[in-house]
Amino acid sequence: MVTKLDETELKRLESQVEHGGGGAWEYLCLVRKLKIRRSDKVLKHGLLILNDPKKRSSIGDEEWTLYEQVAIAAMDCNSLDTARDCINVLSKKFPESKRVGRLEAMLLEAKGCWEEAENAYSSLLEDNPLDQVVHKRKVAMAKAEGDLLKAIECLSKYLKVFMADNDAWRELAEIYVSLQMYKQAAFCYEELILAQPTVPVYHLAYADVLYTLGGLENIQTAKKYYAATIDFTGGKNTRALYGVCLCTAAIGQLAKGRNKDDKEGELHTLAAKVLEKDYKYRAPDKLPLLTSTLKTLKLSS
Amino acid sequence: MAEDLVLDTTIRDWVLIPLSVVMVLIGILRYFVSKLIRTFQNPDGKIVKEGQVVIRARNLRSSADFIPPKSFRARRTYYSNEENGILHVPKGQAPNPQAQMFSDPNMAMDMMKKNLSMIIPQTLTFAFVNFFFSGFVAAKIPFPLTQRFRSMLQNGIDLSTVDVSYVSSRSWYFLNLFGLRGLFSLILGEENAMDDTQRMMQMGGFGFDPSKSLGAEKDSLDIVQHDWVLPKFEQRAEAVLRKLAK
Amino acid sequence: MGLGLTVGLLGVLILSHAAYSTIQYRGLLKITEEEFSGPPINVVLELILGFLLCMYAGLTVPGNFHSIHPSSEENRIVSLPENLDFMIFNHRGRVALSDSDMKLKL
Amino acid sequence: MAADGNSGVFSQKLKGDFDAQYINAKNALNNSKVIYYSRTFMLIVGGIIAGILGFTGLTGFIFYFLVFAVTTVGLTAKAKFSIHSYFDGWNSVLFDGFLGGLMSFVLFWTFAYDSVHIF
Repeated sequence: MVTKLDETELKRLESQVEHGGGGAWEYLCLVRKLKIRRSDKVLKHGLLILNDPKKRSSIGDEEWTLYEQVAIAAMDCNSLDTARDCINVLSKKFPESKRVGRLEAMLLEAKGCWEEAENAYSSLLEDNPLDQVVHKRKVAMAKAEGDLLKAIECLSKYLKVFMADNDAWRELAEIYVSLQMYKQAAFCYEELILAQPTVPVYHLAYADVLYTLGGLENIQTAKKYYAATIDFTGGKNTRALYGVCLCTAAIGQLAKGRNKDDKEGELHTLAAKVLEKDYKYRAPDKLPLLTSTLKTLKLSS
Repeated sequence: MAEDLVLDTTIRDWVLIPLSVVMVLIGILRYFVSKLIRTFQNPDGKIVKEGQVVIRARNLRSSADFIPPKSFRARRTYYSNEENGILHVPKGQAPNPQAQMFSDPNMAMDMMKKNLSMIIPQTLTFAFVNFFFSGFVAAKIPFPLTQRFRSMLQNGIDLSTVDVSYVSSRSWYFLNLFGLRGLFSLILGEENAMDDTQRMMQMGGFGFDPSKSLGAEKDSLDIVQHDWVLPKFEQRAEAVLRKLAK
Repeated sequence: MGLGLTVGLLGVLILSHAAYSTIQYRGLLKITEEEFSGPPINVVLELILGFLLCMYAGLTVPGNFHSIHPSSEENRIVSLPENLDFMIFNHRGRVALSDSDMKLKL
Repeated sequence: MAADGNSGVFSQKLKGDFDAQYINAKNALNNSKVIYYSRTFMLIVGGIIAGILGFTGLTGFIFYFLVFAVTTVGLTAKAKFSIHSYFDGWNSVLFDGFLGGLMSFVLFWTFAYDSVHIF
């Protein structure tokens, strides 16, 4: 979970490192801790540390973690030679290590040798059939090949065993969304909400999926989840504010002619007000756009 | 305080202080040794799966109110229906943990290690203390105590005329054993907070039986009352936004 | 952190010095055969100073409190971590990023 | 890895209708740990001081309460006097570690007292 605090810290360190200040190692640690994908920067600054013997020895045993991090970043940046070098260093230090074996297989994957990578992963799984990372890599490989159905199949199989793995549920939800299978995606998001009920992002994603599914009941539910997002973010999430407005408009349309008596509440007018205020403060030139949008939704006062 | 004992200062320099320092050092040493012999074994696939099922079911139970009623009911059926719910354990199939323990040498080995890592240092320390520091009146508790505490505080010296608040060196060892926990948690971090009594409890509960926890989880899931909280969030959000809009 | 620890260490040192000087003082009393009525004033001052230093250390070293409200500014979750376990390399960066000129020196 | 993701944020519900509190359990745990460390350290130091000053009997226990209270005030000041944004009630700030701290206090009190006074 990346919180506002983490984000500010990351931005501060990033600009400091980019402008030649120190703190590269702290930056790399933070990136690793937050699991952020900044491969180009990790590659650049990680190599600067690894190539400087003095800096390298100052981080002690963490050196090997850094080699791994840089290797993966290098694969992500398509500098396969660098990745190769890093893995060589690691396998010299840790021969027979499963973790290095995983890196080797990932390198094959980055090269695009799908079959060889597949074989490598399979042999790793034979040694340890409960290796979660390898299972996940297989899913990712299916995804990289473009075979999303196979990815779903693999992932479902994985989730049958490791059913408390939130990352996997999230991945499955995202794949389903990309295939427009919203009902299934909704199930995955429900699972995530159950596991971490105070994370607003899951509420938001669930609401999005429900809104997309359509239908009066779903949209009413979606509005509730947008409301939950607003509550958990202290009203700072613009998407949730828009969501409430859109839902109200959609409910108004769908419920036309039907029972008018259920009370509307004033959530949407409040949301519109907050949106206007926010735009006035942060992007005054976009304000006319917002007011016209709200007008078409018949929400503007 | 009329009958104050006069104690030699060398007792302080050669018993009280060394004994306390030795206790602290042994505590630290034990921490690192137990860290070294801790093993990471690959658990059995079935146990992993059942553990994960329990976690997921627990999540469902604790935050059931966050998902719509329909989704909750579907999930509950999935977990706990009588035919093929994943929490449902068919009768008679539950493995006997004792038998399992004997069939799996690793488990017994692990238990032995745990046992040994606790008992051996304990015995060694005690023998060490007994050998070097036995038979002294080493300390005095700065507050009065009743006669009942005599056997606790003056273990190792048989003098019934000495005031109860005087402490023998062996009893000082025991006091240290229990009282230094706070200091250890400061210098070793919270991992050490698990003290001996807890470890003993854990030992009693070895042979963790997943099917039992599955059954327990099923029972508590069956009685969960679902009360969807999301409608309340509309009001909460209104309150939040009203504050912002001001 | 470093500052807090140093201060705490200093505090503990001062306390042990206070203990040592009290021991000396008691030895002196024993020779002059007077009753102990209380530690000398400089020991008391030392103790107060040591206590204050330790208090500073004890309050700063263990770390800061974090807000427990999910909506507070520091806890507000702005994004999820990238799902790096499922990272794929078959992306457009493959074409866009030229092979970087930096190499690992061996 | 799966378990990692789980230990993150749980919610705790206090059964109240509208004011139900949802808290970030990870941070709450961190806060109570901070309290525990501060308190243990302060009580150990307090024990040493009580021993050096030569307190016996009731005076020592009164001193214990005093140190406990001073630490509590210090912690409250550290929380900028807004307890409710860091803890779910006054309980943990006021009483956590009362007995465990007593153990440490008495041990160090005895130790310092013995080293300084009885020989």
